[in-house]
Amino acid sequence: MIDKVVPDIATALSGIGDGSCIMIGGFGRAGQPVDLIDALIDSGVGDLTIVNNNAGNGDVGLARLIGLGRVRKIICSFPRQSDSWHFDEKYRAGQIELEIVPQGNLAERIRAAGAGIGAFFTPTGVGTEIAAGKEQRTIDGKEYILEYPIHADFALIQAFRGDQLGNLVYRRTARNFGPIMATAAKVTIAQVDEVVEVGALDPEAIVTPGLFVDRVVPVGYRPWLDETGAFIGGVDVNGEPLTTEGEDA
Amino acid sequence: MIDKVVPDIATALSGIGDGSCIMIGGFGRAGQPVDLIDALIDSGVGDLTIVNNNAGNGDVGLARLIGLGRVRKIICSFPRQSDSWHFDEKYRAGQIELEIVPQGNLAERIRAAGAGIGAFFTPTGVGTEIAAGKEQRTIDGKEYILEYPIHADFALIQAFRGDQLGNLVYRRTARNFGPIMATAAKVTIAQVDEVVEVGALDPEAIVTPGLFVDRVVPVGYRPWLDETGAFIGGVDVNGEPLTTEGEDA
Amino acid sequence: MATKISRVALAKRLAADIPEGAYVNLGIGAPTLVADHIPEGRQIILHTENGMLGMGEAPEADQVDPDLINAGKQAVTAQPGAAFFHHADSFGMMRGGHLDVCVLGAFEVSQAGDLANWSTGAPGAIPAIGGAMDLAIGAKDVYVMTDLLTKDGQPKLVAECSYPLTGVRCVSRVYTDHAIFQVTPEGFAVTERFGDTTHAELESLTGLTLIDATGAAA
Amino acid sequence: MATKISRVALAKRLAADIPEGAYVNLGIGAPTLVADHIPEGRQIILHTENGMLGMGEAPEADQVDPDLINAGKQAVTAQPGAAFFHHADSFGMMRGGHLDVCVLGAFEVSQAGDLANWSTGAPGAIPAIGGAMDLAIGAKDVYVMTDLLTKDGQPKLVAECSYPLTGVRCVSRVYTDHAIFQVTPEGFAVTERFGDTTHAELESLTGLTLIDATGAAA
Repeated sequence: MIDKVVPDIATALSGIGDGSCIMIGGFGRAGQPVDLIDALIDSGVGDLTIVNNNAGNGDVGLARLIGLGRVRKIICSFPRQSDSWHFDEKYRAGQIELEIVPQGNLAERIRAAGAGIGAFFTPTGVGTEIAAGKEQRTIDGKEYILEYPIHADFALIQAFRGDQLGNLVYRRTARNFGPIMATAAKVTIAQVDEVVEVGALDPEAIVTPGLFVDRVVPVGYRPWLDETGAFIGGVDVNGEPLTTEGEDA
Repeated sequence: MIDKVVPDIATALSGIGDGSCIMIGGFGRAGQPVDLIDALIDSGVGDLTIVNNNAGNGDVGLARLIGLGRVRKIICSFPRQSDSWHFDEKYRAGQIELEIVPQGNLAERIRAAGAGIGAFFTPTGVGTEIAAGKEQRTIDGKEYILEYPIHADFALIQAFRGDQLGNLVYRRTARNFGPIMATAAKVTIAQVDEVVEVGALDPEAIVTPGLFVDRVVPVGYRPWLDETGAFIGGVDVNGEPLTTEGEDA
Repeated sequence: MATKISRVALAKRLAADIPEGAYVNLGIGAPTLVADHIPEGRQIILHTENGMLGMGEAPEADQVDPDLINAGKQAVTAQPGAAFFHHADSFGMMRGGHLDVCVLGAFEVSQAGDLANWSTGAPGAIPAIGGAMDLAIGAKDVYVMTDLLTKDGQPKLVAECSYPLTGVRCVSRVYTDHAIFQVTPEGFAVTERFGDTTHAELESLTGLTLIDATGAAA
Repeated sequence: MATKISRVALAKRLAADIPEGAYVNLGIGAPTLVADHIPEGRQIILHTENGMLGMGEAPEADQVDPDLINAGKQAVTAQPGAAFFHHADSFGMMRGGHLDVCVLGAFEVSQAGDLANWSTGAPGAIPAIGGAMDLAIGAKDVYVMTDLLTKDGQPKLVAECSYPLTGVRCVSRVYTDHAIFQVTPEGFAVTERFGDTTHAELESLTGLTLIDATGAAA
C-alpha cells in the first residue's frame, strides 16, 4: 500500500545535503513549514539555494538559517523588511547571492517548472531593471520579457490536512506557494496538521494531488486551531499567543 | 448588489454576433454546455470560430452548428471521430478551416490567454508535423516549440453549481476545460445545474472564482442527478436514458 | 480655502470612482484606506494577491487568523462568497487583466504613465520588489493615490521618472491631494482640482505643461 | 511452442514491470488491459488526462456517470483518494514529468525511440491528435504495447518511422507479442523473448540489427 506518511520530521528531511536547492513555502506566517525549517536548521546542512517569497524575519526560521551562514543564494521577491537583519548583514557583507524576482514572475516560474514549460513571455518587469539582459519581444503589440522555470531539489511546504497518498488541502491564504512548489521539486515534503484517512478528503477539493508529494509528516494542529481543526483564535498575526493587558501591566 | 444570474438562456447569450470566437467547454458529454449550444444554434449566428476539444458528434450540438454551416473555423485537438460526419463533410468540401492542436498545448494556450502569458515554449509536438513553421529552441538541453495564447470573445461552459457572484464548482471529470476557458474569454457564460446562496460554496473548493464569470444561468440538474444534485444514474455515458431489455425485445 | 485635501478625503474621492461590481486590488499603505470609503450600497470585491478574492475588513483582536492575511501581511477576514487560490493563479488573474482597478502608491509617475514605486535607487539599498511590478500591470486601470509633493516639496508627477521603474505606460490616473490627473497621449490632463488650487499652481508645482480637462464631461 | 503470446498475456507481462506506487497513464485501446492485470497487492494510481488521478474500473451499467469518464470517453469510477483537476493542470502533470509510466499503442517505433501512432498520413485523411503527442512525452518512461507485426506482416519496429511522428526519442521500451525491446543509444536491445522466438527470427521479422540483452541482469 502506498503510504507517504513518515513518522517524524528527521525522516521527512532525509536526503537533504549540502548544496541542495530548496523551495520553502509560505507568505508571512501563513503556510510557513515552521517545523520543517527548524529541523533543516538542526540538520546542519549548508551551501543551500533557497527559494522563498522573502529572506527571513527576526531571528527564527529562514532568518536563522541565513544568519548561520547556511544559505549561499536566495531567490525571492522581497528580501528587505524591517526585521530582515540577518539577510541584510549577509548581503552587505557579500556573503549571500540574491536573485530578485517579481512575485508573480516567481510564482509563474515555479509553476512553469512543475508544468514542463521551457520558458514563457511575461509582461511583468518590462522596462525595469529586472529586464536587463533578458530577451524581450513584442507579441500582438505588447511587450514581454522571457523568463525561465525555477526547479528545486526539495520543496518544504505546510498544508492543513493530508492523507497517505499525499493528497493535500490547505487553509485559507496559507495556500499561497505550497501547491506550485509541490510541483517544481524533485522531492516534496509536506508538514500537515493532521493525517486523515484516504478518501476523507473531498476529491473535488483536493488542491495538491498526491502525485506531487513524496513525504507527509503530521505535526499537530497549529496553535490557533483546536484539536478538531476548528478556529479558536487567541493569537496575533504571527501566531504568537495574545498577551493579556494584565500581563503587560 | 452583484448578481450575475440571468433569467434565461437567451439573455445569457446576448451580444454573441456573427464572426465571434467562442470557446465551448466539455470533453465527451462531460462538461458540455448543451443548453447554451442549443440556444446558440437557435440564435442563428454564423461565421464563428469555435474552440473545443472535438468537432462535434452525431447530429446535435456542435455537430449541428457545423452542419448548418455556421462555423468558419475550428480550433481543436481531435476532430475526426466515428460520428463526426458533419465536420468531415464540411472539411472535405473546404468549407471549414481547421487548426489542429495537441490537447495539452490547447489547454496550455487557453490557460496562457487567461494568465496574460505572451507565449510559451512547450515540448509537445517537437519533431512532428505540428511543429512546422513554429519557432523551435533548445533550452537546458531539451527541445521546445513556441506556442501562443488562444483568446476568445465568449466562453460557454457548464458548471455544477454557481452563485450570484459567479463562483463556480464543477462535477468530477466534467471540470475539464471549463475553468481555463472561463479565464480566456472576454465574456464567460456558465450554465449551472443550480444557483446557490452566496456563501454556500466552500471558499476552499471554489474552482472558478466569480471574477472570471460574467453570466450564470440555471438549467436544472442533469438527468442522472436527483433534485438535490445526488447521483441516481440510469443513463448511458452520453446521458441518454438506459433502455430496458424489455423495450429492446 | 485650502489648496489640498486630506488623505481620508482623497480615499473617499477615489472610492467614488470605483464602479459597482468592480474587482479591485488595493496596494499596501494609503490605498488600503479606499476600502473604508466605498459609497453605501455599492459592492466591490477586493483581491489580495497572496491568494483571495472577497477580502473583508480587519478582524477583532481575538479573532486574528494568521492563515487569513492580506498582501501587507495584516490580518483580514473573508466575506461570504470569498475564494482562495494559490500564487500562480492569483498573479495570473492580475497579469491576465481580470481585475478592474489596482490602486497603488508612488514615488514618481511620468507623463507617459510610467510608475516608480519600489526603489529610490539609493546606493547600497537592498532591493525588494514583491508584487509591485505585477500590480503595476495588474488591472484594466491602474490608479495611483499619492500626495502631489514629497515631504521635501518635490513633485511626484514628472516628465520622466528618475527612480527605478516599476512599470512602463501602466498608470491611467493619479489621485493626489491637490487634483486628479488623467494620463493621456498628450501628457497629464487635470480632470478635477481640489480646494482653491488653480491650474497655474499645478503647473508651477509640477513644472509640467498640463491639460485643463476640468470642464470636460465626466 | 508458439512464437508469440496473447494480448492478455502481454498486458500481464507489462503490468508486472510497473512498480508499486507508480503513477500510470494507460492510453486508449490495448493499453487499458494493463489495469486488469496489476499483480495482486500492488497499488498503482491511474491518471486519465481528461482530469483525474485515482481512476477505478468501469461501473455497473446503471451506475454509469457521464461526468466520470476516461480519456477514451468511457465510463469509469473514482477510487478512494481520487482527485479531480482541470485540463491545464492535468496536462501540466504529464508535461512536467510527474507520471512514472505511460503505456501507448503504436503504428511504428524507430530505433531512436521515435513514435508514430496518431496518423497513417493517408492522403485526404482528417487529422486527429488528441492527447497523443502529450502522452508521448508525458511520463518518465513511455512504454509501447503492440503486436510486433501489422496485420499485413510489416514490422512496427523500424529504422526510421515512415508515418507522421507523434514524438521524437520518447519511447523507452516496446512490449510486443514476440519480445520486449529496450530502446538504447545503440538501437533496440531485446531483453526478453516470448515462447520459442529466437533472436535471429526477431532480426528477420524486423530487418534490424538487434542487441541480445536477454542474458543481462534484470
